[in-house]
Amino acid sequence: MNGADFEPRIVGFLCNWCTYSAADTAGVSRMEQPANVDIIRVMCTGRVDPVFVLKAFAEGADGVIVSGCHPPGDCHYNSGNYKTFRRMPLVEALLQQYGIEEERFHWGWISGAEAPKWAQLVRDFTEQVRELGPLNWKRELESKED
Amino acid sequence: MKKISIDPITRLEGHGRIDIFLDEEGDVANAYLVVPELRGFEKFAEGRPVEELPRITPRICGVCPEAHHMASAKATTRSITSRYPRRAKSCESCSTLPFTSLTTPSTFTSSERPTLSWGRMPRLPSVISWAWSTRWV
Amino acid sequence: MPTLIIDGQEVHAEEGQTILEVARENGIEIPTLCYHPLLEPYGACRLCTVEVIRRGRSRLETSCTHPAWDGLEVKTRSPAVIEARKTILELMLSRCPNVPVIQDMARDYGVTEPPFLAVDPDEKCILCGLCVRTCHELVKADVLHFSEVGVERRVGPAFLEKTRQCIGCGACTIMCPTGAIEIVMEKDAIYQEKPLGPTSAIWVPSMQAVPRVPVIDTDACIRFRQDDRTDGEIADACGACQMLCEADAINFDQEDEVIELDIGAIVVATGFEMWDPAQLSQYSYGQSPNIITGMEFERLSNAGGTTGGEILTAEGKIPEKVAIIHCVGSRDHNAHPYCSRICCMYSLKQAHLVRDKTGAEVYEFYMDMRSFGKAYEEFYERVQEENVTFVRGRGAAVEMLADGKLRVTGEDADLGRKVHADVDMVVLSTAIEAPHDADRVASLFGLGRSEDGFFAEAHPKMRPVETNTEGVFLAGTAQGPKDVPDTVGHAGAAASMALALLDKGEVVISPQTAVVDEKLCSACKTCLSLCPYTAISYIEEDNVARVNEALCKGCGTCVAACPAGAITARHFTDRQILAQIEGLFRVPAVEAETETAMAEAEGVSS
Amino acid sequence: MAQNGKLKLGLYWAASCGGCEIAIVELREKILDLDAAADILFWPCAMDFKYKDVEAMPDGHMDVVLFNGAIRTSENEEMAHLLRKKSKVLVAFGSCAHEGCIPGLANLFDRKSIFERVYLTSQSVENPNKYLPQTSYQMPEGEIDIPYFYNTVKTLGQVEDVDYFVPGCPPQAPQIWAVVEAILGGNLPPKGSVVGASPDKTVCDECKHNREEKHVKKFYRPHEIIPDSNRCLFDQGIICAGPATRAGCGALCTSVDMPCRGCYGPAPNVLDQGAALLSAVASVVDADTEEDAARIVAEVVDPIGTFYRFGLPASLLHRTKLE
Repeated sequence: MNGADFEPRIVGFLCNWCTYSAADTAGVSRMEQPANVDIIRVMCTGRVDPVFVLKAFAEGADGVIVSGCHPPGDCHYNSGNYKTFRRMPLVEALLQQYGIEEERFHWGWISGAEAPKWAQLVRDFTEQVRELGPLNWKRELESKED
Repeated sequence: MKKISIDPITRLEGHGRIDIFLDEEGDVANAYLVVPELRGFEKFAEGRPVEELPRITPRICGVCPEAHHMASAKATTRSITSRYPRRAKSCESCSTLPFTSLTTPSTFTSSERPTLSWGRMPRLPSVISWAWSTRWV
Repeated sequence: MPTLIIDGQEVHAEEGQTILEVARENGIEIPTLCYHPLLEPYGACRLCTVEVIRRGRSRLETSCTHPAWDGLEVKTRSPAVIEARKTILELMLSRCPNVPVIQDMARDYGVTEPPFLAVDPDEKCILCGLCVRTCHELVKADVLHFSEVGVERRVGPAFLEKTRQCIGCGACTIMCPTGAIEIVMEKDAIYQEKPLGPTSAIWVPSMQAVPRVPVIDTDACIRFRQDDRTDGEIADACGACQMLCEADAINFDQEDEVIELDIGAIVVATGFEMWDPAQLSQYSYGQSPNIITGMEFERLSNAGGTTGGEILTAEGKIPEKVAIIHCVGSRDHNAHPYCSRICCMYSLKQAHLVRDKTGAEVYEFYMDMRSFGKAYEEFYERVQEENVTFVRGRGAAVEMLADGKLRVTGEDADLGRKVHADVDMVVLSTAIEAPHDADRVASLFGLGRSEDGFFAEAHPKMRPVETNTEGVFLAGTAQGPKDVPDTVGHAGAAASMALALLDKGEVVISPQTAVVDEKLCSACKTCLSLCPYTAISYIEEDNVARVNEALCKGCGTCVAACPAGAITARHFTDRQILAQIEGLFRVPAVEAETETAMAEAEGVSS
Repeated sequence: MAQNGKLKLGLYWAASCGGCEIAIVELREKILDLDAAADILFWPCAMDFKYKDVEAMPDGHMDVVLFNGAIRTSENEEMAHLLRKKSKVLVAFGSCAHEGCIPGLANLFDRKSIFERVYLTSQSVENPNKYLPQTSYQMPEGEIDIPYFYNTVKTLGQVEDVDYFVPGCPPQAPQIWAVVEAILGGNLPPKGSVVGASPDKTVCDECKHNREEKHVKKFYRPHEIIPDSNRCLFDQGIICAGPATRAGCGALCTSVDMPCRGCYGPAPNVLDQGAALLSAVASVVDADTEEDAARIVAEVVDPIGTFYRFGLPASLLHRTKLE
């Protein structure tokens, strides 16, 4: 199921104020982007518990995006994104130890005014994950368990 | 050939089975001790921070965790430094004491068993240093 | 109450007054040089000599020292008095032939030429001791003394040596009747900090200050600095302002105090700071006194300023050519990328002022003329008509030429080539920026900051006055660069929103708040440092963390961090989000059924 | 219950170390009370019963089976199924059965690499013919078989329906006795509950160290710091699993200034103990730039070993990716 046949499933945790509104604008502005990213809106990336990322992979996501407001000053809640940039490097290290390629996990900043950047990220990330092929954690785990 | 399995062997720490093969006469032709258990500490200790080993290796055996704990604690200490405080050394030497206290009751109460020679008991200075260290540590 | 007769007029005196005081109170003029109402009389110059008749006996006395006793008769202009003063002035003029005040006085008494040849024709000191008394009694620095005796007698610091006791307060120069003392500027003098010249230690912040109350610069005031100047030896130095203030308004014991108020709304109007053009070396700011910022130009052209409003170069000359450079630090990726919005208009005004006051040629180096406000464009046109030379293009660099002129180099975008102007004065229209401690204010009030460093409004279009902290509003340049009309409008809006909030008496908050399940909380205190609104606090008596829902904005940071899973984000609970994730990867039942049905149907058909 | 009114009790160890058995012996004189209240029908470590005896029992014969040890081999799993069938109440006893425990760290590797390390490259092994375990082997006298060694360590709950979980490595004696009393008294909580531990709090609740607001500038490894016995270890930059670990042990480790390792498993409302601990640890890093934050969290050298020391098999991802 590699290459062109494979449609990656990507979960995006987006902050309500920046990247979610960028994604909204990208949609409203008819910017071209693949439909592989399923967005889960949170009020702030500071709300993104690492367990959400793990859960997404465990459920079968091929890639995960966490994106919010640019630090230092862009955060609607002042410093929610600070907690994100403290947590996510560790999540990244954890995922790598689990054997999940770092290309499958993206965290970063896209402000409400950067709709084209969001569309670009979706395009690039989808291709990046497509190249890696399916992760399919749950099924792989069951089939290779014994 | 007839096979008798003693499955599992009991009243000791660890998993085991004895497969006994009998020949036509009913005599034991051969017997095999089968150990059906493996957890792989040798492998998964790899990649752990060295100071974690004193808390990983005791799970090799829950009956004698002391021995594993002390072995890895000593190894860890020596891997980090060759100079360490006297008191730490005292703690190390008192480590056999709980083991001894675990076995000594049997040693002295069971008449069938040969008593342990004093040579295998902890040396007196260690006991003193242990007593000293527990009062102050 | 003593009653006495001065020049035939019956006058009443207070107990303890001197004749001079009584005379002056009653409008009778007696000349003095060494007298000052704040100081003890000394009777050195003897010009106040009057004829005092007591019990029929007439004597010449100095009126500044003689008590106004009851029953005295005083004559201030009797022939004996006039003769005595004339002699005094003759001697004085002989000592100091070139002091105008002595010359004037002497002329009044008919003395035009000094009878004796002066030892030193430049001598100005009459040894009246007014300065010594000022330094001793008023300033209490005790720097000035008389030294030597006889003809060698003179005034100066002990052993005539420089002393750190003297801070150059200048009180002696003000007091000296003959102008014999000058303040000499030294390189490290404190005045150097104030580039437009010395001021006293007590001043009104600006001509337009409201309220118009003077402030004391405690870093410069002798009274406040007495300890580090005099090693604490002198108590209550100076205090001249206190002695002189008729309203008794000066209180040296006043200190900053913290006043706690319970308030319902806050308007943050912390304003802006001027960007320091020394950060970009191409403008050579600080290297020549004739390169000044727009703000310094305002001070220069202000009628209350040091030049009385005259536009002069540092050399005191009227400039012939002036260059004004726009966008210094604004619209510049090496400084601030944003437009400071006010500079175009004040630069035009300053160009107009230069033209109006000096007639100098003015060059305006501008990138775009942003005259966007009401009547702004009309003003721009007017300044154009005043023959100001507008050069479209950034003024790129200022360099000092050997002849003292300043060369401004820039690109004329209209001509498409490099141009330069050699001028006498350069005015840099510097950017305005967020105050350097805006981050502290932001964390104090829980405000966000936009990329430019100014405080972030709740929404750039729809809610430009509110912030994300309920009840905190922004006014003026705290939110971003604004000119005066915009600031007034913004501030008015902030005030009315604050009033509306107070009038309503209640606040509406978002329901997306965090809540602690206190049963599950073990008070690990992980969450406490995370809340940007300090909405979580540790409750000692219950040994749990608790969220103040009035402060909580519902960002959910604490929820994600709580290692015990004790905090829930209302409307964004873990269960809700995890269910969303699960939902993404579960084939919906209906769809699955349809798929099975279709597969079956296919199986049947084939 | 048996006719004599005594509880029929079974105990079994799967992939375990025997520490849970010792923990029961730790009941000391109370073990006599246990003996008085219960007939023990199966306990390989202490009494001589064979698997055949268990197989011979009618289904649901034993009232309670305390099952410790993880599911490492096919034999472990078969025993789990067997004991489920023969018992009324199956209790996952101890950290291994509850969440995988230390042996669960083997989920960082697979069967092949473990076999290679243990049987081929280990310095204390001489195996010139490079024999590796095989599930069956033909000896001259006949066939000998051993169980199949799984790639992945599983918890009891992952292979069988479990009634109750008793956490801890090992479960503490007072907690065990509380469970025994609850069983004898018949007042057990709803099925699936964790018993023998605090129903709601975490280790911090029992820990005596003084906690403050946390701002961690550096993470210390034990040999880099002498901790202040009065201050919270986590506050001092020592990663302590206490905040993310269910209470019940009495904060044994922290009482001697060793950070909690998390053997009592996640707090009641937490899905994944490691993720919860990771989030808490990273959140309090005192860094205001991305570079500082990345530098400080990089001091956590072994994220899985740190955050999932006892619970990797029970975590959301269970194990590392298999090739």
